[in-house]
Amino acid sequence: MSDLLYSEIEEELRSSVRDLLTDHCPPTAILARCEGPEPYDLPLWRSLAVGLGVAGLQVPETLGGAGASVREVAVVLEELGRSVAPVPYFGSSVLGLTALLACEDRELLPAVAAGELTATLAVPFSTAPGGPLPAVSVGPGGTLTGRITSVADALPADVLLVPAGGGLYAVEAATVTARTSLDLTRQLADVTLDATPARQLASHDGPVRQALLTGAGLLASEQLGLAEWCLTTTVGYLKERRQFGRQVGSFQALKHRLADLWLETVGGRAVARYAADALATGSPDTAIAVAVAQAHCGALAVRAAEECVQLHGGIGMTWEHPAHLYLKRAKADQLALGTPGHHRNTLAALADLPVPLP
Amino acid sequence: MSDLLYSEIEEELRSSVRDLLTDHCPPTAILARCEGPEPYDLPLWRSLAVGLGVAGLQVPETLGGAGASVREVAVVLEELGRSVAPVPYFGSSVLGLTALLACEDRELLPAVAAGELTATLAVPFSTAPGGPLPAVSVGPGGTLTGRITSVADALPADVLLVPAGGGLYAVEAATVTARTSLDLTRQLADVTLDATPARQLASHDGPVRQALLTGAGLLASEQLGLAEWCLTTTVGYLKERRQFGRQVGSFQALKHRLADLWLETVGGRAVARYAADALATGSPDTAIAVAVAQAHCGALAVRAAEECVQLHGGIGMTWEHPAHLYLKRAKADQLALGTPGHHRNTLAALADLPVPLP
Amino acid sequence: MDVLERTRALLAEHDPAGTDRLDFLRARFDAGLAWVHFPPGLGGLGAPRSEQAVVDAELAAARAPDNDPRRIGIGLGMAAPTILRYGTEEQKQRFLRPLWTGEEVWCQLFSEPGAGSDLAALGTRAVRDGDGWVVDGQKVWTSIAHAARWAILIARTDPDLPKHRGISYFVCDMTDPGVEVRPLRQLTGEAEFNEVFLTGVRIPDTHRIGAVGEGWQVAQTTLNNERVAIGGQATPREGGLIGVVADTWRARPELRTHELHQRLLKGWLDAEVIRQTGERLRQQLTSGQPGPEGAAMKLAFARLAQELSGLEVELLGEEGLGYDDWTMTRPEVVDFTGREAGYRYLRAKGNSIEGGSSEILRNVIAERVLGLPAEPRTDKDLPWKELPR
Amino acid sequence: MDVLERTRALLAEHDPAGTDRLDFLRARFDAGLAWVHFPPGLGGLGAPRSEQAVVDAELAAARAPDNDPRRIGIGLGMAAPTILRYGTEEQKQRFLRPLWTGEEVWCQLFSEPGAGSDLAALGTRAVRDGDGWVVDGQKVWTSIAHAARWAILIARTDPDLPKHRGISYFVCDMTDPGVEVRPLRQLTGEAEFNEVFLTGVRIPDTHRIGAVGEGWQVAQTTLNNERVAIGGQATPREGGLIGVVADTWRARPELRTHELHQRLLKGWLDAEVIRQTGERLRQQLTSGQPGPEGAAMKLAFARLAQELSGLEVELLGEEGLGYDDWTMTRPEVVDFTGREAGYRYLRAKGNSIEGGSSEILRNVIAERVLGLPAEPRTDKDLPWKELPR
Repeated sequence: MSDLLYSEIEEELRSSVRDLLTDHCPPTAILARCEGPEPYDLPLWRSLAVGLGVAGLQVPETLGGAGASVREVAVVLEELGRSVAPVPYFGSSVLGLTALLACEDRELLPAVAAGELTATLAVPFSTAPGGPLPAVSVGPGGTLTGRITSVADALPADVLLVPAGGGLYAVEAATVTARTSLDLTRQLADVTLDATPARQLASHDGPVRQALLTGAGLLASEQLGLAEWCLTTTVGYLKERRQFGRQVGSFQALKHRLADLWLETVGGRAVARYAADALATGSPDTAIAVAVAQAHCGALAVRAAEECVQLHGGIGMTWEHPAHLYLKRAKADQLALGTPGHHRNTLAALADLPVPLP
Repeated sequence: MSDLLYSEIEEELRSSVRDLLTDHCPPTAILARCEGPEPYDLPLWRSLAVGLGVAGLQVPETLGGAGASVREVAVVLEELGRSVAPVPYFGSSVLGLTALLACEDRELLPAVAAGELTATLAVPFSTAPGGPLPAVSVGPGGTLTGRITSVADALPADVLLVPAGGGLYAVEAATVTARTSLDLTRQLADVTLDATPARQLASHDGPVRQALLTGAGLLASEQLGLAEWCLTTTVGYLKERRQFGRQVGSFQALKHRLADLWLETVGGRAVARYAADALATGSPDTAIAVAVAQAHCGALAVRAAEECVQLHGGIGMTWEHPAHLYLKRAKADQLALGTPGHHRNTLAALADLPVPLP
Repeated sequence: MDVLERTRALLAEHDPAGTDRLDFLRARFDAGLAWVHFPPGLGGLGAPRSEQAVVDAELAAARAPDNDPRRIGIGLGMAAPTILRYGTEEQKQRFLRPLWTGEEVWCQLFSEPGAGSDLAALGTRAVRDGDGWVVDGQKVWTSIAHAARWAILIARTDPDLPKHRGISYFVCDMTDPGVEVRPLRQLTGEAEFNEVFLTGVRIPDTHRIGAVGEGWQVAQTTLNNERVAIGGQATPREGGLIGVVADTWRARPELRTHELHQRLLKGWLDAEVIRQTGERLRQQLTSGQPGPEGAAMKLAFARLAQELSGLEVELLGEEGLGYDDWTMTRPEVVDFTGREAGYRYLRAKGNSIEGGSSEILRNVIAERVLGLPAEPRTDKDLPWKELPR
Repeated sequence: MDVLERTRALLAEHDPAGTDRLDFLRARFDAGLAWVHFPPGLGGLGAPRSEQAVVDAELAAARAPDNDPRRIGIGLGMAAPTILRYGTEEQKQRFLRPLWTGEEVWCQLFSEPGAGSDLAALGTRAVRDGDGWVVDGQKVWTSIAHAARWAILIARTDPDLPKHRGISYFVCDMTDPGVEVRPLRQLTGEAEFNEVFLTGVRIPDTHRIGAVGEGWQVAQTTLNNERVAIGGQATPREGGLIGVVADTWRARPELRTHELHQRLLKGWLDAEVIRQTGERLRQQLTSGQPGPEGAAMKLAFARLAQELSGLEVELLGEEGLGYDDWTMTRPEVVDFTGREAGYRYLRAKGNSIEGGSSEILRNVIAERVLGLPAEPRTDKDLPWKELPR
């Protein structure tokens, strides 16, 4: 079986990412930013991508990256989930780079891997790995026309990777319009292409499919980090808060719920690690690993965030308390790249559990 | 909306049935009987059917019954569920009489309504109201040939009501073989017909379908009574049992679980009453009422019995403690006349919630 | 004359088409047709509660104006039954008529930042001062405070007594200069609730409800009625959230999957079980004093609302990723169906916190209904001022 | 010489085909290949626990006999680690070898009718008598007692101390005439467990494990190992109950419905999550001393087993109404897969009770892993004899 633990290098990477986020991304700053004109924290993104150099962890050094693997990407995602940081890492370093690495065209790769250019994959964020792609037509001279809704991390992107005509194209000059989003920390946008100039990167859908599968698998690590923040924060609050002359955390009904949540979180850590390792090693078990991880962690993050709000009582319902940022991210992540129900259903074919006949 | 309460007459009926069962059907007696040669308590059945006169509550007085309705039958079933009494009331007075009342042929009705003759419907107990019926062929001279497995209350029955050739037949001389059953208090049997003489009661499947629908709806009342026994017994035990220097029932995690179970039980009472009333009045909402009641109460009884075993700890796992009789009855009832899943699925058509296209 | 005849007489004397809304409502109150189970002279006839439906149906058919009950829900559902049970004759005469007509809106000053589930731990002080009281403290989770004329208030009048015994119950004038109302924004973006700061607020002793030190007992009536008000209305089949989700399901075949279908069927079933349970509860309620069953209904309702609203967002897929509007507003009523799925999802989270959290309600059921023993308590007999905080 | 070389040497000296089973097992023990992480001289080599897999694979390939580990699970999983940690050198030398070879079967005398979850409340007395102890009391839920040579036993040696401090830990000779074993029939029909009545049983002081009064601490090692033994084995994908249910699903298309399909997919998912969680736990366990994660695995396993066995009965429909056999037998091991669905359904109910109930395990996780405060306790410091019962 694969290595489900964290290496020393991975733990060091986690520390430096966590330190940066702790210092530069407190919940108050996120709240202050999310309704303003700049919902993304681009200085933070620069510090992370260029300063810490995590933009292209999984890209070979020869192509301008760090020569690690998506196991390390997953560690970064855990920390980003823990802080719900408004940076376009998922769009650029996960979806974007996975697609670019699967294209023969290497022109954009070094700049995106170095964090100098921010990319994203132009599909609705709800697109499942095997799901339908938006209808974008390829016109004369390779220009693109069409509309792609609810794209994650498109607002701060320098380049959009657009699936069209069965292939993949790079677009730099699309019209990108913000959409009011449930998730305040990863705001979606609509992309409009109207005979927009584009450059073909691949003539088949392999890169898109690979990006969606990798995205679904690694999103589990973000969801895990988010769930852990919710659990830790709730446990901390319940140790502090007193009602009926006792710490609220001494009430057995709450203790049992948190024990169950912890158990789910422990499971989440195992399956998120297994999926990251499968993706990193190209394991033949990757499709099952991704489905299992996303089905479990998609539900885990929502449950953890819902328990966090509930067990904080009234204070957890307020705008000032960060719990809602996690709830919104968790619920949006549950829809992203296929719902838990979708991923469970893919197990029907992958694990030979046939669908009933009509 | 229909009357969901109990009338004074219904409460009096409940008292007399409960008194009889308390006196003559303690758990020790059921346990002693269930592995012996007489798994049914026929003297008790006689006291109940003839002595108390509840065999034909819903049968008009002109036809030898008590002139009440299935609302009163439901009250008897609640008490029988509460005591898991090994009597063939469900087979004879619910399935049997419902079928007979729907036949034009009235010959058997008075004797069954009076408790002088015990009947049952010869279908597998797992048959859902709209489900397939066993293949029994009608031969020359109206004899029947076929095999019907897992029939409830066939062991003590004097007459079997056998669906065959699209109609319904009365059979007195079938071969009935006991089957080792999960439910120790309502043991099933296989019925073998080999050119067996039979008398036609109806030439269409109306009576069978009516019996199955009524059975499914009224079984909810048995399940309700069973769930209430489990809840009450568990609460009583947890008030007595001490661990860690406290009554175990003062532990909040258990209190919350029992509060949730109580809430489900309160719901069970409402839906079981609604179904009984709909069946009694021939309401146009009957199909939905039955599906809702059986979907809810089938799951309720199992959950209540499972919690009863769990919260009794080790003692609940022993053969000597009656909890297992309730667990086995509850699980068997869950399969009887359509599972909760089956009944929920019927709501797709009844409530216009269409099934997804393949 | 039965209630139907009285209603027809009211309509004959005050044609709704030609009568001012407020005049009509006052006339209805004076005719005893406001809440027929209230005593004569206080808007009622001492009739069974069930006869209200006859009045309401007849008036609705005649297109008579109503008192906008959702806006004045706290007055109708909580303040009124409490005043009726514990108020003096003068208090009943003074408060109930304008409360019912909606001329005077009521709000509730109970919860505090440090006293939520453990409401009896509250620290807002009311100090005797001549023929009245001076109140200082902070309240929270107060809906419609910014539009309210009066508040029901509980405050600590004796910190030397154990916490349940040193509380008294008052009517507080929200126009007093010491009352400051600040909007409290929620995770939905709205500020449906307020924080209320009380600084030297003067309350005449004639505005005390019940005896000094008996406020906790009086508040139980308010809280039991709150739970019934929330969970106890009659609803038709598919009333409420399930209707919204079922309609989306019917209208949008492209969204359907078997996984969602199974959850929808379960949600529909649960909604129907709760509906029938509520109906049975109403048939059982012959007296006006609701018991712990109200708590059960609220608990079931909160769970269902959260289940269904979560399902709805998932059903919508890409649309579920959006949100209609984060702008901060101060709505006077909660509008579950007038907004989009994301709002419902977030707002439903409050259902298991506000008006008694689901955890507290489970305690109530376990102890009051099932008779299970209370947990060991150390805070019940200590003087309030000595409690650990 | 590494463990593989040692294993090959063992096989070279003792050809499994031509060696008596017991002689082979003794030779394996003496070669340090029984449990390689045990110390040399006690069946081990002081090697990392992970190297055991190398030995086992090599021996299995050579068709060497094993020690029937399921039958002697209590000895291997609970008694042995406890003796290793707390036993004297003489005790280790006396007990471990025949324990491992299976020559001497062990059972566990811990639970009592009045001390289940609250094991520390146990009332079985051990009274000092010369160079030994005399034990009187009743134990329950003892598997394989009727075949056992030895038992690990906890008994109260000082009723004047608080309950956790007056307990000592012994090895009890099951052939002592004061030991009476009675079968205890379970809801499955089987008597897999026993009640054990102890009447004037003499135990030499040399059979005490750990200091007098430290029995509770010693028992923690036993119990933590019990939980790991239950939840900690490596399983292949679809190992265990899910494989049985999935095979039925594949073989019986006529039983399939969408409702059952959704539950099956969820069960398959959960089984795979637990499998990967167990694998990660094993990768983390570098020392031999398991922590509370074992509790977590047992909790998850019990829930899954109950979910899947309930589903299996429903999936089978009419067949689920039957039962294979109610005859009372006294099996030495639990055979989940060798019997029918109804048996699995009933037997799985015990998974959340035996060896630490799921409720106790949740307390353990909440307090020891999450650091949540303990509930108020009144029984911890009182002398045992003064506790309310």
